[in-house]
Amino acid sequence: MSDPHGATVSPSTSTSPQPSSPPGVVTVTRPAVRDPVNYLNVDYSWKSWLLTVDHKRIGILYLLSITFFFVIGGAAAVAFRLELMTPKADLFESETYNKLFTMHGVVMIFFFLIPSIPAVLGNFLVPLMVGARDMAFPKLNLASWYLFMIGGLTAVWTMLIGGVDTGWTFYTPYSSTYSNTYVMATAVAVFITGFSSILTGLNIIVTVHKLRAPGMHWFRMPLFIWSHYAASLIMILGTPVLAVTILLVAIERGLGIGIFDPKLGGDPILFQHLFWFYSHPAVYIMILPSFGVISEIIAAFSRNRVFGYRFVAFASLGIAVLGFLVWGHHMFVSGQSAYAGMVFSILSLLIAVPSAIKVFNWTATLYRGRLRFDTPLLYALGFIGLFTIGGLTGLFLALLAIDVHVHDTYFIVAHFHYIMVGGAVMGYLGGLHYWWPKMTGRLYPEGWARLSAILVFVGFNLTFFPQFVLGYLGMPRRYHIYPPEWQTLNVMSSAGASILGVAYLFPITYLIWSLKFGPRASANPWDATGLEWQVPSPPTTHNFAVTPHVTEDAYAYPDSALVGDAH
Amino acid sequence: MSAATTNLPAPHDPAHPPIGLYLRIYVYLLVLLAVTVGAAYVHLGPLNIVVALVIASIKAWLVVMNFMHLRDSPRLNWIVAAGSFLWLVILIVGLLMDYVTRSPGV
Amino acid sequence: MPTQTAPLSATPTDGAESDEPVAHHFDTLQQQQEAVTLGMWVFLATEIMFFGGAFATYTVYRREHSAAFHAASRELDLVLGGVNTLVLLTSSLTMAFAVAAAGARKKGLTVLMLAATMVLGAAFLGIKGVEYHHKYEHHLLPAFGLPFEWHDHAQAGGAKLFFSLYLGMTGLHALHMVIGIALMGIFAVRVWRSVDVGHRRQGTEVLGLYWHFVDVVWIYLFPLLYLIDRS
Amino acid sequence: MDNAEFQLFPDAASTVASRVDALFLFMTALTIFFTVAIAGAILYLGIRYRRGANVNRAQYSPPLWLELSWLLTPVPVVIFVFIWSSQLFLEMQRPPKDAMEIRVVAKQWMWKLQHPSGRREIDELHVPTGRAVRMTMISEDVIHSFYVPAFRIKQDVLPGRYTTTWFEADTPGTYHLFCAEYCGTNHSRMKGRVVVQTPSEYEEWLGGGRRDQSPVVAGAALYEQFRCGSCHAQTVTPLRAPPLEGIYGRSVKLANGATVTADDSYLRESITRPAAKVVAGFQPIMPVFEGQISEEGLSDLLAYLKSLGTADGVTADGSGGAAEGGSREGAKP
Repeated sequence: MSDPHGATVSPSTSTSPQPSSPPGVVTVTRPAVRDPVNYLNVDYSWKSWLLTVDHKRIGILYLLSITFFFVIGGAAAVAFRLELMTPKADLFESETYNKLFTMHGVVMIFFFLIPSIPAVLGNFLVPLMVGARDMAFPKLNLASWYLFMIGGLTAVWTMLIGGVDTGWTFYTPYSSTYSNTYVMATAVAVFITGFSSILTGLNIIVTVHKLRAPGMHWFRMPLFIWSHYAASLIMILGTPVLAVTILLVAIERGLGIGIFDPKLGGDPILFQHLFWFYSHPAVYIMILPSFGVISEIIAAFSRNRVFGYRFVAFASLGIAVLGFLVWGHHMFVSGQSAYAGMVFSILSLLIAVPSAIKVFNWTATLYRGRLRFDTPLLYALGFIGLFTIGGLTGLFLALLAIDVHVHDTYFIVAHFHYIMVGGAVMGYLGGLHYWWPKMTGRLYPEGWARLSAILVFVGFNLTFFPQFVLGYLGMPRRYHIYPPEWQTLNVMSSAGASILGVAYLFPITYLIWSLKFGPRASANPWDATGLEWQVPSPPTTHNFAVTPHVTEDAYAYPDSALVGDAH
Repeated sequence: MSAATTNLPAPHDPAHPPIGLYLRIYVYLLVLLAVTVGAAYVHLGPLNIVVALVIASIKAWLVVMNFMHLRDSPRLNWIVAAGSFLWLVILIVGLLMDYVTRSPGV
Repeated sequence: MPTQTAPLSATPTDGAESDEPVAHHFDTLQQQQEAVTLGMWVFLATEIMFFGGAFATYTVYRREHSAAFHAASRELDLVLGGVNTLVLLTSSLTMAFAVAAAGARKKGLTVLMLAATMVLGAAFLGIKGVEYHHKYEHHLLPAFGLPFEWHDHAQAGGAKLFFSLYLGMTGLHALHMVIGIALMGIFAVRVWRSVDVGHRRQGTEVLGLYWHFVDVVWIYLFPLLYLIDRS
Repeated sequence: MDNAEFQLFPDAASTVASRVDALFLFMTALTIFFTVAIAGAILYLGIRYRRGANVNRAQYSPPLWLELSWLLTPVPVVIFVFIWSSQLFLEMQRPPKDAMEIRVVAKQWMWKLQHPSGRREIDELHVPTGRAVRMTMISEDVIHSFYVPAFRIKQDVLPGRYTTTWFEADTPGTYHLFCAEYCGTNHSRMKGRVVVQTPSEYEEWLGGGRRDQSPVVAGAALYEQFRCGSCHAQTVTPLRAPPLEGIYGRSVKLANGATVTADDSYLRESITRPAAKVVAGFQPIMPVFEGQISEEGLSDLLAYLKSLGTADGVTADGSGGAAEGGSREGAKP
């Protein structure tokens, strides 16, 4: 499958060169001249990158951009974890501390986690996996990256000129009236990025519906596709509500139009409702794609069909739909009606059902498998453990009586980091390692990668487990001055964060190293199933020289012990 | 190459656009506009809003079905249209669930 | 169902620019048309949720401040609002004609109908501007720190919320109209220059979907804002 | 808790604390059970089915009952804990009728508290053991949140609307009071102490210190100052405004046909924005007091209104009962 013909057409024609470009774009890879033509070496010009409509190149652009934002958000975290080592305000003043955690939240959520898997791995892999030559709307795809960059750079710019201190939740009336920081500019940044997310979701949905290869019917699709489809539903149905809410805050602040202003009889809780209508499902935008990655990895490294394929597939859709019905569990002590709270409580608890299905099925997929403990599997198994803890502690928060005590404490901080970092980021790193040979044509150094996977797991737990204890003790979030009896636990957490920080630097280093020195990857280094492994590594610009014909279910490993499905 | 594209009705025949239908729909819309304005002058109490929304929904239905050709569209487009409307209902019902049950003492 | 195909000879990027109707990554024209139409409907779903956030806000506040909303609604100019509804409905008709004309490969008629739609859209915006100006003169424009005066001092808060929502919702709607008119202008030129207007049918159809959607939003906005209580 | 010793579990000083802890510990046990089970299964399967191990890998088709059992197992568990937690929550939401009322005004970045006797405190709250205490809270600016970890209670404090929470302390001591909702620059300095005392110590404390005017007296003075009585009195003919005797806690029929209970938030709104919910049979002629009376002043006025009798006919002494919507018709002439 290394047929290079047909991929020789440059995606760009003759337009004037772009004046500027993000740093580091051309450092991606420079394969030797003798390489067969692929999507990376087909054209080295700046223009060919900045005007590309190739979904794989756009995925790479996203990869570089979100790594940049991850480093920024991570630096903020390192800074405030240092501050939190002592119970007093010694390293930073309160203004600075508040801006740091806001920056961490805004950057990590809107500019790293939400685009992470869908925009990098999803962009790269969805067309490959369904057997298409590109996303349904290649130009919109590129536009989405530009919107993302405009939003992201606006956010970075606001941080450079003074920052914003509202927290990533922008609660009114603090954000609309009282804060003296750059709320407007940040709101605009988030608003713009929202449209980038909408366009990505739209593209994935239409691609899955209309561009599947012949024979690729719904129950032959890899679970990666199912979970991206579910996440895309949330992106298109939830994100617009965030956009209009942020817009209302912005016009309230900027134009003096009162929407949530309590002085007019407006209701600040209404803002919270609208905000969480998006922002709770947004958690599933982060975690659902990760579910998809984990399904792929576990199947490939146990050489088994995924246990209960249909249940896992429908669980993704179930989570996406249920996720829209539970936003009020962020507001149990907000002054929301107690009866509404009870409805939101039981609906939130029910999310345990599809989540449990996934965890049980992944674990069962190991049964009678042929397990190879390479780095992606290490990340995937770590994911299952951390997601289990994160999910079960979510039940605590869905229970009204416990949530009254732990709401807005470090307990909730620990919980959502178990989901977002222990879940989404572990999945992202696992997926990045798994598909790295496909994306770059190079193999990463396995020993270093395993070491860093273990370090991430250990560092993560050391950072966030003490926060569960702190939270139940009652330490409120967004506090940097705290009672001295909680110092030990905070120091433990900061120590863990330093391990985690170093562990994250490892992959950044050796993955870049591998671009030049890593061994060449074959088309299918893991001997995995899936259309993406049937094209060369890296693929050619148009993916498939001949449209593939799909005749088998996903994960049809010839020696799979698990057969059939529970239907 | 999609598995889902077969056996769908072709969009309305482009060679013979239903001009007459469009004009008829247009007249209906104008009549409904007059009706909704008129209804606003009748005191119906809380029913005013219901009447206004029903008329607006009929108008929207006429536009969506005929001008936007949903009538001749694949079922998937129906699902998208209905689904987005359903999601809006979820948002509004969820919000009202809080507001109508807010009461003192609890 | 199409099977083995490899239309890689097509220019990769230029499906819309050139008169070659099928982009490189689609196999058939029908597939492309379905994908584009579906894409537009999905986009409109996001638009429904976008306006939906504002409609939800409206619902809650109308319930909480019903007396003020009733009184404030009467201050809106029903004649201008009604005429504007008429104008917008008419523009939807001309838009439908434009789609029909493109389908029948009548270039002149397509451009004419697009132009008529644009003129009607501009008329709508003009009338809207007049309304905004009236509100400004009557100190009912609660923005930019302008003075806001409400005859019933006791209901000033609720009335201000109503006019804030009025301004916000009609403003968002007007913004969508401006975008629609701009897109239509660009598109009309393309139609005019195209060799075979049939290749623009798809584009006209999608543009029409957007325009009709904007019309549907107004169909709801009009009674909710202007017709709360006229009895 | 004044020392800097290492802590693993929080102090418990209210009647609900141990009950919340019981639910928490049950959930913790559940979490440990499932986490250990999953981790154990992964370890066992991982070792047993490692590549190269010589084990049975015959084909296996997952039976449907297995999937269904995974689907259904969590359901009874979540329903059980839901019922447990919701019962407890509703109790935590409903203050007993005889609760003593403490009024709280939060602002950036301090807590202002007032006892029924009138004694005021800032960032410090003294309460007796063995007596239910209801907090009626409002904010002057942004959203704050009243949080006492040792009591396991938390409630957001909103601008423009009263929220309430309650507790009954049972262990004397000094405990943390935090603002839990991010409220701006000095959020992490918006904290204080809750001092739980025995009833006799509390009485002694209440008697000492500076004498503040009781809220009822202060409210009566404001009532005079703003000449509320010139309309709101039964002696005025024709009746221009609803008489306020016994208004507190009553059901009030509104001009638009709806019915509301005259609780703190409704009465406050009717002072600041009178036209929002006009009582049936009256014209919206009352002037707006938005911004003219401080939150403390409004609080005093409400205490005074409450002293004019409640729906239950009990004259409240500042420790008035919970607002129970009575069945009597509103203040119609």
